[in-house]
Amino acid sequence: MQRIGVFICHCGSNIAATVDVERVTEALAKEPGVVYAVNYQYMCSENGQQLIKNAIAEHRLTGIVVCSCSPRMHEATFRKTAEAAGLNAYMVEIANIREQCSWIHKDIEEATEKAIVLARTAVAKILLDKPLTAGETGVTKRALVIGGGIAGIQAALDIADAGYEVDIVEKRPTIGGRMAQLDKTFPTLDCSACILTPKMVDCAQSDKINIFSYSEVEEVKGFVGNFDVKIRKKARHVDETKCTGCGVCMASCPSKKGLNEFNMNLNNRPAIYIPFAQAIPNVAIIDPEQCLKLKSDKCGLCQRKCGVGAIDYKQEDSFVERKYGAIVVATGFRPIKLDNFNEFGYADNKDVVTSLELERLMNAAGPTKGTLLRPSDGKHPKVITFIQCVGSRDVSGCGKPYCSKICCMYTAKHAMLIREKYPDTEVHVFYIDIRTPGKNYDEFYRRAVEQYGVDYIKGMVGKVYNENGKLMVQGSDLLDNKQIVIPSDLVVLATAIEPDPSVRDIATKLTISIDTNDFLTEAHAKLRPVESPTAGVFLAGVCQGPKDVPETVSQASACASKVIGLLAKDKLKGNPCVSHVDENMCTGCSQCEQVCPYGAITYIDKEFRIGGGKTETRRVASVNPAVCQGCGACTVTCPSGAMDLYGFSSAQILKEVEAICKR
Amino acid sequence: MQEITTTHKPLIVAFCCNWCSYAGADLAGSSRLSYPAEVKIIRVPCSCRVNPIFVLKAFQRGADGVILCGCHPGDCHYSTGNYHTRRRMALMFSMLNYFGIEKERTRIEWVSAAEGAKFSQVMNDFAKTINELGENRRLEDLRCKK
Amino acid sequence: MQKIEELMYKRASEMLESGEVDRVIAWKKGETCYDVSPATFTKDNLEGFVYDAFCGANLSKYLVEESKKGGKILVFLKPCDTYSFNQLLSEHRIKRENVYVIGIECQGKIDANKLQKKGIDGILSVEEKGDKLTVKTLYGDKEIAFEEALSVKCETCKSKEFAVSDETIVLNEMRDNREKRFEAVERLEKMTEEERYAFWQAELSKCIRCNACRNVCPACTCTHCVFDNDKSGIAGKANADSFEEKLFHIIRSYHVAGRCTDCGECSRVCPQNIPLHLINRKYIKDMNEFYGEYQAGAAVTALNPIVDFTKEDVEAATVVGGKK
Amino acid sequence: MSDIFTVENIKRISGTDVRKCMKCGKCSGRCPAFDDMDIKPHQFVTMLGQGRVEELLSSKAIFNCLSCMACVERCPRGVAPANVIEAVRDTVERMQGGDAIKAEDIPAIVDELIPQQLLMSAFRKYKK
Repeated sequence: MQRIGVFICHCGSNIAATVDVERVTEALAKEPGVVYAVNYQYMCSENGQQLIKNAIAEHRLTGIVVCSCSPRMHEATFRKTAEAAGLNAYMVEIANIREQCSWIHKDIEEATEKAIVLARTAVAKILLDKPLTAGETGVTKRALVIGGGIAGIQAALDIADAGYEVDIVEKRPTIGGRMAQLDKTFPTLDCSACILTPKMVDCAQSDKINIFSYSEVEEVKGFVGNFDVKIRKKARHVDETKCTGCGVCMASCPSKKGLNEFNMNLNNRPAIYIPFAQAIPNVAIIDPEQCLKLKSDKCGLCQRKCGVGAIDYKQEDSFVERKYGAIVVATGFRPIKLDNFNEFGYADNKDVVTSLELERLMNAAGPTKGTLLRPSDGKHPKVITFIQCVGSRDVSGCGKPYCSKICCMYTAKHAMLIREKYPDTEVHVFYIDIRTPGKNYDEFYRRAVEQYGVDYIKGMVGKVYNENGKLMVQGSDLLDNKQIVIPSDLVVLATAIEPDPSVRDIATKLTISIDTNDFLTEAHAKLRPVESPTAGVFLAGVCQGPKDVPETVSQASACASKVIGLLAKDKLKGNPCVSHVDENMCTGCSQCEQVCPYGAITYIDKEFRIGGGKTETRRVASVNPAVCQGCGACTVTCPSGAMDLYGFSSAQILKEVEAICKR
Repeated sequence: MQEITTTHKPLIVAFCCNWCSYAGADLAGSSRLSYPAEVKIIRVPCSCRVNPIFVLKAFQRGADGVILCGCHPGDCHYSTGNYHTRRRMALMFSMLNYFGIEKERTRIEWVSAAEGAKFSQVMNDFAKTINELGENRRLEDLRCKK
Repeated sequence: MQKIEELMYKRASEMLESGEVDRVIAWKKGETCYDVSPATFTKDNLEGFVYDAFCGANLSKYLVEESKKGGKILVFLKPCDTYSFNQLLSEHRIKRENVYVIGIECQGKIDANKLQKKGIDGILSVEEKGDKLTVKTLYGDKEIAFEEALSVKCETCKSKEFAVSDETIVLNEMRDNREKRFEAVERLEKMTEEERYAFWQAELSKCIRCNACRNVCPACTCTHCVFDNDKSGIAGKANADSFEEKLFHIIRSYHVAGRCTDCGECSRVCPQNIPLHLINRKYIKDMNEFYGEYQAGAAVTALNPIVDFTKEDVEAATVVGGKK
Repeated sequence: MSDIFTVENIKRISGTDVRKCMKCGKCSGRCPAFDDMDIKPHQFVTMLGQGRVEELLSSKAIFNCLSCMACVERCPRGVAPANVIEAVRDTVERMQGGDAIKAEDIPAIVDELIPQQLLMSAFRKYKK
């Protein structure tokens, strides 16, 4: 039998002026289950709380109802009071008779009656309350970073710096990501490699960081603090532990037709290669599509030349299984495909290039060794036209509806660099709007115009066509209200960026959500921008939304601090108001699994006794209380009512409804 | 049967999600924005915790109107809860109306924690509507009206 | 149909004989020709195996219990039954590998009550001849348009395609009449609230709470139904008040919403002839209109609209109204 | 002024939402008849948005537009400048009198494949 105490607060005159607290006390004392009812000036005060504690002891109360202000205000206070008096913290219910009663009603009669109903409702609920204990789980003190671009590198370095182990999983043969492909970075024009490669080296040298290059996440199980991840190490046909990165194999390889992905396919590389000079790990890899040995069992030159015997043609994919406490997703981006934009002639003209291709064309380690030569004939372009917003801000279905954010700045950078290096070059930029918020960003763009004489034209290009070897760029000059044609030697498209397509698969494996543009959704757009809705999974870089290098680094460091905060805990205390399943009623239909936003529900085959000494194996739902956040979506989805929520059980809510409706 | 006279006092059950609408109701209170006392609030963690059974139960026990309040779509504390609510209740309310239950007796409103004024206005408006409709006779359980 | 029955019998006995399957779920003759019931047959006993115009029962639900017993089962499914089968698969209620499905021709099934209402009594047997139905009775042969004898669930037919099958036995093109599917629901929607209330009040007051609709429904496969569970707060064995008639049917239909394939078994078995399918069909119509066309059971992997959502979903106020 | 000359009517005929325009000028950048037009395609959209119907109705450009639909095809925002021009042209034509070709004369196959706006434009140009 429950023994309930009811404590009615005057809140000075806040409640007592409109609610006849004496009448409420009298009425509640008569409620079934209530053994004690009292009113007091300020229940939340030291004396008030002592009054509650004494009453709990004296009347052997099993639960307390406090009629006071909103539970959002003092529920936590009274839970602590109850706990201090030896009650379970969850044997406390609050009747909100201030915000939702005394403050909004003027008539004493009306307010008093309502206060009695609200108090009765709370009593009805508490009679079905059960003591709850928040579950505790341990934390694996290791983090996983998915993606080895600047976001992943920064997050890993920061986490390692705090003393925790970090694994980076990178699907390409080297870490470095998109930033490694850039020539210079705005707004300071630092050489990208000069600032990135030291960080890459730091990763390689840190005894806390472990890099799984050319690897992918195969499977993720578990939950915050306790993720079980299976990593697929793809066969690179080179033993990572033996290869010294000397490059002899590359020189000896007779197959040289592979497209150099690092240089945006602008030149070729051998079938065995190291992506670029500063690659981490500095280990060769064999492209099975190009390797003569792997394709037709002929050749085998590299194996013979390799001094350390690192080449292994028979190598197969292998798997590593590790435990992690937290996961950072930093899968990055790629430029969109331009198939829907025939008007810019990208497919038909070699001299129409994307901005990322231009980065390689201008880079000293690129296909032209840093001299700006156009791809078609290797000549210096004299007139270069940039087109901005190619595929960005496009709601027609051809491109992306969002602004890619980085294009205005990198186009200004490209224009500036070209004018500086080749002052005889004419540079035009077609723009719709110039968007340069950020420290020193607008100044940077203005420098391109004022100091370097870049010709910015307000308007969009309608088409690019080839006429006698010249690329004719036809577009609007809206300020002049003219249609103009600029005969150009090179056309650069500021191509929209999109999340790397691998993000879809990762999102599914981690049960985190993606928006209509495939960007990962943060837990709260304003207040939890680096957390995913799934506890223990964090987001860094462009996988969450378009951003430039400094922003990416900030977000990565923010992620790292969140991860460190999590890994620093020995135990994670959960919210005890979570879902639970009555296995006898569960039919295993999977509907609850489909509505759960956290992936907290899984299915297990379990044996049940069915009488007569027999058993049967049934598929039943199983809730992970460490992952469940207690929204209750599953409870309504479940047709048999097998799912219920602690603290807000169906029976309790039905009792509340009955109490409210009792006339 | 004895005709129930005009002394009938209407009753409205409001299910409010803890994170937005319940906080909105608190704000209405601290801003002293009144609404009729016949509105009684039940706190639920999320609007998606509200089972259609609860709605029917309220009517059975004598409620004259039931209103669900949740975070605005897109703002759900649990990210997707209110999207489920929106579907479930659109179908449920449509079904109740198909059974001939007055469509004005059920309502969903999205009220944020900052919209105290909206909360009060919604409740005033809903209470007015229910008052005009009068007693719920189509989903009543006479045993509960003794 | 005679021919189809022969082919079905042949396949059933072949597969039992060869040991490919251990049991067969099909229809069995009763005392009268229209008293056909679902039954499990084994190798030694195929007596009473029948397939004719009275075989309306949807056999897919029987697999839930039958497949627990182990062994492989052959089941005969009419096109509309295959959707229920698929839906049960997606809910993990049946193990696909334990079942061999033969899809069989269906020209619509008939209702003996309808014949009797037309004054045709003492029915001995029926024979389908195209659009006509010849009924042999104690009082001589009677002929009637096939359509007039159609059971309520077959008056509108959602599909003549097999959503799933391992093989099919189909000899003739199957008649299709899916256009009229939502006509009756629309008629109700066009009524005023008062009229609709009166309609359902009259229909549901007939409900004797026999639970036949629930027990036959392939979507109602809960181990313990909420209406039998005292803890649910809505348990009840009888309709003590007219409220409970509505509660039962509103909640039952809500619980199968998105999973109901519109097989019409509920209305077929209702001893009080309540048009229960019109409740389920309202949900289907609403879901189609609000969230796009969806047929439960058409694909095993599809997400049922009631567990799915989009950020742009319509508001209840827009589709139901109610705000003044 | 009667109803058919209102901004709303022209918007309705064009079936395009001029507020979606982000003023990039791609339509005019692509237009093959640009040089002959006194009011340019992008201006049609902007001016309609501003309600400057008088100027549009008296423009000569409505008869220079070839209805090649390039602007419609390339607009990144799903705005249809050619439809706006056609709507203005249509309004002007309605002020002047009846058509010589009847809608019934169009073969069914043409009706299916060709954009409605283009058909309408052909009515204007090849009548008389």
